[in-house]
Amino acid sequence: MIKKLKSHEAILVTLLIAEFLFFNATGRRFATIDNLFNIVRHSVEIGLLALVMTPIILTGGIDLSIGSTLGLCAILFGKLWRDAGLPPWAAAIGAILVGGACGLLNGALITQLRLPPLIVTLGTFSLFRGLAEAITRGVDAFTNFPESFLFLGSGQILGVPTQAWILLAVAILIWLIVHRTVLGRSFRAIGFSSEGARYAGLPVERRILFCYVLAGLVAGIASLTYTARLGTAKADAGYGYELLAITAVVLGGTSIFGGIGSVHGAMLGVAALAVLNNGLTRVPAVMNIASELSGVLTGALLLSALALGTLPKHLAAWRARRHISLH
Amino acid sequence: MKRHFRELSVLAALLLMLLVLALFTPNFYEPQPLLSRLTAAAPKLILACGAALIIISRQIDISIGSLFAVCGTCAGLLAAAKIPFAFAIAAAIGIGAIGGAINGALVAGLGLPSIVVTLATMVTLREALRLAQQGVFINLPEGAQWFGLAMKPGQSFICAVALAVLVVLAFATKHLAAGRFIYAVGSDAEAARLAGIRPRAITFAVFVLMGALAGLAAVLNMAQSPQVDPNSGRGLELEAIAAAVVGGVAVSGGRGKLWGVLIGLLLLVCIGPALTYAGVKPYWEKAIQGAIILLAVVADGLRSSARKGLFD
Amino acid sequence: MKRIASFISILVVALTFGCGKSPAPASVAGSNKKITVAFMPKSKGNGYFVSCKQGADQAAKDLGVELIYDGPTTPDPAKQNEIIENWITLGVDVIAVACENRDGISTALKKAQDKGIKVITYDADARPDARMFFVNQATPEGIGNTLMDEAGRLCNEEGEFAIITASLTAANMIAWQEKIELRRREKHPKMTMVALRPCDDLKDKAQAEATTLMSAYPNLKLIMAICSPAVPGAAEAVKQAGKFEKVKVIGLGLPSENKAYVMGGITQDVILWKTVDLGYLTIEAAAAVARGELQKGAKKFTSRKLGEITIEGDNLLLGKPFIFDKSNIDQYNF
Amino acid sequence: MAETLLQLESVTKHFGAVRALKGVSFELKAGEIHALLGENGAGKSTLIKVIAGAHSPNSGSIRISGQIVERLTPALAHRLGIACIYQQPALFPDLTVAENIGLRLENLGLFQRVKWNERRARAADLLNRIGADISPESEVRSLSMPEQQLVEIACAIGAGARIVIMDEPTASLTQKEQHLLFAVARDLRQSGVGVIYISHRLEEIFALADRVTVLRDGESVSSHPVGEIDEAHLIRLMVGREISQIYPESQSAPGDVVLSVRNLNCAAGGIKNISLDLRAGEVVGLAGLVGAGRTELARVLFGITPADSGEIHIAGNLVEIRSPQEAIAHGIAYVPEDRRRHGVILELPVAANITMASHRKLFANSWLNLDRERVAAQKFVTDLSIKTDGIDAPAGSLSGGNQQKVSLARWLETDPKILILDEPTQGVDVGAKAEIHKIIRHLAARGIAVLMISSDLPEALGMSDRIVVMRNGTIAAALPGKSAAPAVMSAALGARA
Repeated sequence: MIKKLKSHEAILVTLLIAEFLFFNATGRRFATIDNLFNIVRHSVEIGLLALVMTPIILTGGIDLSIGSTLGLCAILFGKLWRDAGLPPWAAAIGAILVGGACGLLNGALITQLRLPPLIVTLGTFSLFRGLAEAITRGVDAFTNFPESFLFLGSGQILGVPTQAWILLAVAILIWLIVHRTVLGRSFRAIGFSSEGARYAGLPVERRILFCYVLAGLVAGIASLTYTARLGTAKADAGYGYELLAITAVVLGGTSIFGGIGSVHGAMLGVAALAVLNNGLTRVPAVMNIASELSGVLTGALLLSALALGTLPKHLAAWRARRHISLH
Repeated sequence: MKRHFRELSVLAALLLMLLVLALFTPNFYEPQPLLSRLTAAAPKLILACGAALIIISRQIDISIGSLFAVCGTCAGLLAAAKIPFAFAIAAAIGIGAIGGAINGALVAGLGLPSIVVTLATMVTLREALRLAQQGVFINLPEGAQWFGLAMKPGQSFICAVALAVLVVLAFATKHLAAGRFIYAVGSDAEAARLAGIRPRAITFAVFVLMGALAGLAAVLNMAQSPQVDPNSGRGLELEAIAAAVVGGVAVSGGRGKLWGVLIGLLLLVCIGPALTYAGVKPYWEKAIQGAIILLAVVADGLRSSARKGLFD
Repeated sequence: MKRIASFISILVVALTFGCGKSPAPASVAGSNKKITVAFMPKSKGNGYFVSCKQGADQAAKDLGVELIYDGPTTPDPAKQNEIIENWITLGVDVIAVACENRDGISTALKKAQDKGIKVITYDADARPDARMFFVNQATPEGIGNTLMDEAGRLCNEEGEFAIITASLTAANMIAWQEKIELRRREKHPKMTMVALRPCDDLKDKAQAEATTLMSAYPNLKLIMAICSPAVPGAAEAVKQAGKFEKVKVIGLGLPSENKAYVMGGITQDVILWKTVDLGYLTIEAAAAVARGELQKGAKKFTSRKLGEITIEGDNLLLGKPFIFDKSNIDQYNF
Repeated sequence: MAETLLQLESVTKHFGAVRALKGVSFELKAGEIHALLGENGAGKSTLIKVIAGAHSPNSGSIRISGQIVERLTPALAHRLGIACIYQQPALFPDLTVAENIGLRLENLGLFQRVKWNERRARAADLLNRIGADISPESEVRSLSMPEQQLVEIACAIGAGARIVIMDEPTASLTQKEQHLLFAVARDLRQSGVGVIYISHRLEEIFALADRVTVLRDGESVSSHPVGEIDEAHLIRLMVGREISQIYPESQSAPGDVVLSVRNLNCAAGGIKNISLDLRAGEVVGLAGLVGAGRTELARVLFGITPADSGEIHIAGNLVEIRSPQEAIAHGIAYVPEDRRRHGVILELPVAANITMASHRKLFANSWLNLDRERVAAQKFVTDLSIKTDGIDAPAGSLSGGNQQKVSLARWLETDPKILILDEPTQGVDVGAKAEIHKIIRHLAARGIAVLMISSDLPEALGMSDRIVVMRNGTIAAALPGKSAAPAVMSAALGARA
C-alpha cells in the first residue's frame, strides 16, 4: 500500500518538474522570483482547503461545503469589523470560530446521525452560501480594510509573501497531525475500516468530528487571506474552491475511498495545478485561451492520474487470468 | 402505506406549500404562466429521473449540467446549419449517450470512484465547450421553436414528453427486470453478482442512459426559445441530485421511487416563484433550498438509524 | 527519507530557475518598440465581451500592437486579480480591464502601476487612483438615467416595473440599480419598482423569472433586463405570455441577440453602446497611454475610427448610451 | 445406483500466499445428504464458493452430471441447478423478501416483465413449505439473522436445484427452526436432490447425513458412510491429532476475583441476567452453541454495545463501561471473533496494528514515536514467533494464524488485567493453534484473568480451569475444568443430561 503511494508521488514530482521545464522554455518570464511568488500567493486558499480536505478524505468522507464556509466567514469578518466595530484581529478570530461552527454542524450530522458526508455537505453547500447572500442582502460588500490587515494579503515578511508563511505553518501543522500523531494514524484506520478502528478502541466519532471542525477553522483562515488579497469581502467568495481542493488532493495520490493518501501528496497536487494555471497564461501560443485550456487539462490530468492509479491492480488481474488459462 | 412513508411526507410538504400559495398568492395558479413554469421544469424532471437511477445504483454523476450544455449547443449548431431538426435531436441524444458511456467506462470498466470521474468530465466538458463556443448565442432557424408547433401545443407536448419519460422509467424500474437489476446492484453488488446479475454492465448502462436523458433534456430546453445559450445547464446537476434526495432516493443505494423524485423536483422548483409571489427578497432562496435538502437528509438519517438500530 | 528528498528536489528546481527580479517594462516614451496591451473582459463566457474583442483585434491590427486577451471563464474577482498579477510579472506595457469588483481589482491595479505598467479601465471602472483613464462607454448615471427615462417614456410616467439582474453580487449591476433608483425618485416618482430578481447570467433562468414576474404582478407595465442574456430571455417570456401590448421590455443587450425581438415589436429598444467601438477605442487609448501620447489631464483624444473623443476629468466618453430600436437595429451586426 | 451429480478431482485454490485448498476430491450422488466436516479454516467456505462458481479454482477439475465444466460462473452454476445457502446471506437488504427470492430464481432477460403477483405467490408458498412465518412483503433489512437464513433456504428450494449446498445453516437457528430445517433437508433428499451439508457439529452429522467427508487444512482426508464411523474417529480425522491432545497444564492456582458481573441485561445483544466471576490467573472457558449469546456478552463487557442494566465490578469497585476506550482504561481487552473485519486492519502494517489499542500508553503526548512502536512490535513478533516479512508488511499479507497472533499482540500490548478471547484458534493451522494455547496458558500464569469463548470442545475442555455454558443468552451451567465432553454438550443443547 505504501509502495503504491510512493510511486504516485514520484510521478507527480516528475510532472511538476516537466511543467517547470516546459513553461520555462516556452513561457515568457516564467521562472522569475516575482512570478514564483505569484504562483504561491494565488494558491494559498486552495492549498489551505486541500490541506484540511486530506484528513477528511483519509477517513473516507468528503466536504463539498468548504468553499461556501469560506464565503460565509469572509462575510462575517466584514460584518464584525465594519458594523460591530471590532478591531481586525478580533473580527478575524470571530470569522475562524464561525468556520469551526460550520464544520461542527457538518461533523455532528455525519457522526451522530450516521449520514453520508456527500449529501450532508451538499445541503450545507447551499445553506452556507445562502446565509452569506442573506446576511449581505446580496449587494453589500465590505472594503477599505486597514493597512494592518491588508498586509496579510499583499505584504511580505523576509521577502516572502505573508500568506505563504501562513500556508507553510498550517501545512506543517496538518502534516504532523496526519503523519506523526495518533490522530493521523486513526484517520487511516477509520478510512480502511471504521468497524476495525472501533474494535481497536479508537474514538471513531470524535476523530471524524475533529476532521470537519478543523476543516471549518482552516476555511475561516483561508477567508482572511482571500479577503486580504482581494481587499474586499463579498458573498461569492470562494465559489467552486471545494472542487479545486478535491481535484488537487486526488491528483496528489489520496484515494477517495479512504486510508491511502498523504499531505505532501496533496501539496504536490496543488503545486501542479497552480503551475499549470500560471504557466499557460505565459505561453504566447495559448495565452488567449489560457483559462479554458487549464480547465480542460486539469480534468484530463485528474482522469489520467486516477486511471494510472488502478494500473497495477488491473495488470495483476490480467496476469492472474492469463496464468490460469495457461494451465 | 408504511413503505411509501418517505414519499408521502414530501408530498405533504408540497401540498402544504401549494395551499399556502393558493391562499396568499392566488395568481400563482394563472394557467398560462403555470404551464410555462411547468414547461421550463420539464427538462429538469428528465435530468432528475436520470440522477435518481444513478443514485439508486449507488453512484453519483455531477457532469449532468455540462453534458446538457454540450448536447444543447451541438443540436443548436446542427439546426442552425440547416440540418433537418429531427436529425439534430437524434444527434443531441447520441452525443449525450457517448458522454454517459465515457463516464460509464471509467466507473464500471476501471472501477474508478464516480464522484471524481464525473468531477473531471464536468470540468473538461464545460471548459472545452467554452473554448469552442466562447459563450456566443446560437440563433435557431424558423421552424425549430416548439418543434414547429404553435406555442401552447408546443408547451404541452414538451410537458407530455417529460411525463412520458417519467412514466416509462417508473414502469421499467417497477416492472422490467433491467430496472429491478439497478435496485439489486445498488442494494448489494456482491449479492447481485452471486445471483447471476452482471453489476458492471448494469452500472455502465445506467451511465449511458443518464447521458442520453441529458441529451433529450437539452433538446426539450432548446425548443423553448429561438436561441441556444451555451452557458445553460450550470448548477443543474446539483438541482437534479437535490430533487432525487428530497424525493426519497437513498444515497446508500437500492431505494427510491421516481414519482417521489417528481414531487421532490416540484417542491424545489416552486420555491423561487413562491418567493417572488410572496415578495420575499431574492437573497433568501439559496438558504431555503439548502435548508430543505438538509431537512430531507436528516429525516432520512433519523428514520433509517431508528430501523438500523434493530439490525446493526 | 524518500519524501524529504522529493521536497528538496522541487525547491532546488525553483531556485535554479529564479533568475532575479522581473525587469520593469522598458517602455520609453515615443519609441516604436512593439507595445503589448493586456486586455481583460469581466468573463469570457459572455457574448457582449466577444464583440468588444472584435473591435480590440481590429485596433491592435491597425496600431500594430501585440494584444494579450485573457480573463476568468465565469465572473470571479479573485481570478481577475490573479491574471493581472501574472501580467505584472509577464512585463506587459499596459493593462486594459473591465472590472468585476471595483475595490478588489484596485489592489492589483495599484501594484501594476507601482511596477511602471500603465493601466486603463473600460466598461466597468476601478478606483480612480488605480488607473489613468476610464474608457467610459457610458457612466452609471448615463446608463441609469437612460434606462429610467426610457422606462418612464414607455409607461407614460406611471406604473409598476421590475428589474432582472445578473447576480445579486455583480458590482456594476449594483451601481446601475442605485442610479436607476435615484433617477426614479428624482424624475419619475409615479413609477414603482416592484421586484428585483437575479438570473445568474442565464437566458433560460431570465425567461422563467420574467414569466413569474408578469403573473405575480398582474399590472406590471415594463421589465428592465440589465444583463445581456436577460434581455432576449425576458422578451421571449413576454412573447409566450402574449402580453407584448401590456408589458414592455427594455434592457442593456447586444443588438445581434435581440434583433428578432426588436423587429417583432416585443422589445421596444435595447440600450447599449457600440461595443465594437468600445473595444477599438480602449486599445487605441491603451497604446496612446503606453507611448506617452496621452497624458493625464488631456482634454481631447482623436481616434482613427471614431474621430473626436471628449475627455471629462479622466473619463474618455464614448458618448451617450446608444438606443437601438426598430429603426436602426438591423444596421449593426455585433 | 444413484446418478453422480458432482465430482471434484484434486481441486486447488490459493489467494496470494495463502493456499486455501491444497487438493480436494469430492463426490455427490443424487438423493443423498453428504456432510462436509472440518474445523473452521479447513477450507469449507472456499470449496463451496468454487462449486458455486464464485471462485475459479487454480487447478483440478469439476464434473457436473458427468461433463467437465471449464469456466464456472455464478450464472452458469445457477443454470446447472446448483443452489448455495451461504453463512453470510447474499441477500438485498433494501428489497422485499418476494423480490429477493425472485431475483435469485428467475433468469429474466433485461426487458422481460416482472410478474409481481406470481413472485408474491411463489415466495409465500416456499416460505410456508419450510414453515417460516415471514411476510413476502417485508424488507429483508428488517429481518433477524435466522429469518434471513430461512429466506436463503427458500431460495435454494425454489430454484428446484439438483445440488443444494447448506453452509452451517443451523448456526443461528433456534431449536424449532433447526428441526424444521432437518425436515426440509430430508424432503429434498426424498425428491432426488443431492445435499452438501456443511457443519462442524458432530451431533447434526449423525442425525442427518448419509455420508461424511472430512476436510482438514484444505485437503479431503477421508470419506465414509455415517454408519461405519463413530464420533471419536471423526474428531481424530477432523483435528488430525489424538483426542487427548496434550494442552499445557495450568501452573498457578487462581488468585482473587478480578471481574464480577451481577445480573447483566442487554436486550440488543439478547443477554439475560448474566452473573459471572473471573479470578486473576484463571482461564474460564465460555462454551455453547453458535447463537447462544457468547460474543454478544463479550461485546457488552467490552463496551461495543452498552448494557441495559446490571453491575460490573472490577477489582472490587463498581464501573460503568460505555465504550471500548473505557473498557481498555479498566484493563479489559477483547480479541474479536471476526479477525479480518475487527481483529486487524488488513491494509495497515503489522507494527501499526500491534500498537493500535495502546496509543494512550505508548504515545502519551499523542506524538507517534516510531522507534518505540518498532521496538514494541518487534518484541511481540519474536515472543509470539509471528511469521511476517518485516513489521512494515501489511497485516493482510499474513496467514490466518499469524494475523490472529498480531491481534493477540495488540491486546497484550495494553497489558490487560482481563483478556476476553473470542474463538482464538478459529481458522488457524494446527501448528499455530498449539502456540496460541501456550501463550494463553503463559498469560494466565502471569496473573491475567482469561475468558475464552470457544466452539472447539476439545480445546475448551483442555484449556479451561472452569467452564461456563451459555444457552439462549443466559448461563445454563457452570462445570469444573476437566468435565466430560457430553456433559458440556448436553448443557449447551439443553438436553436432559
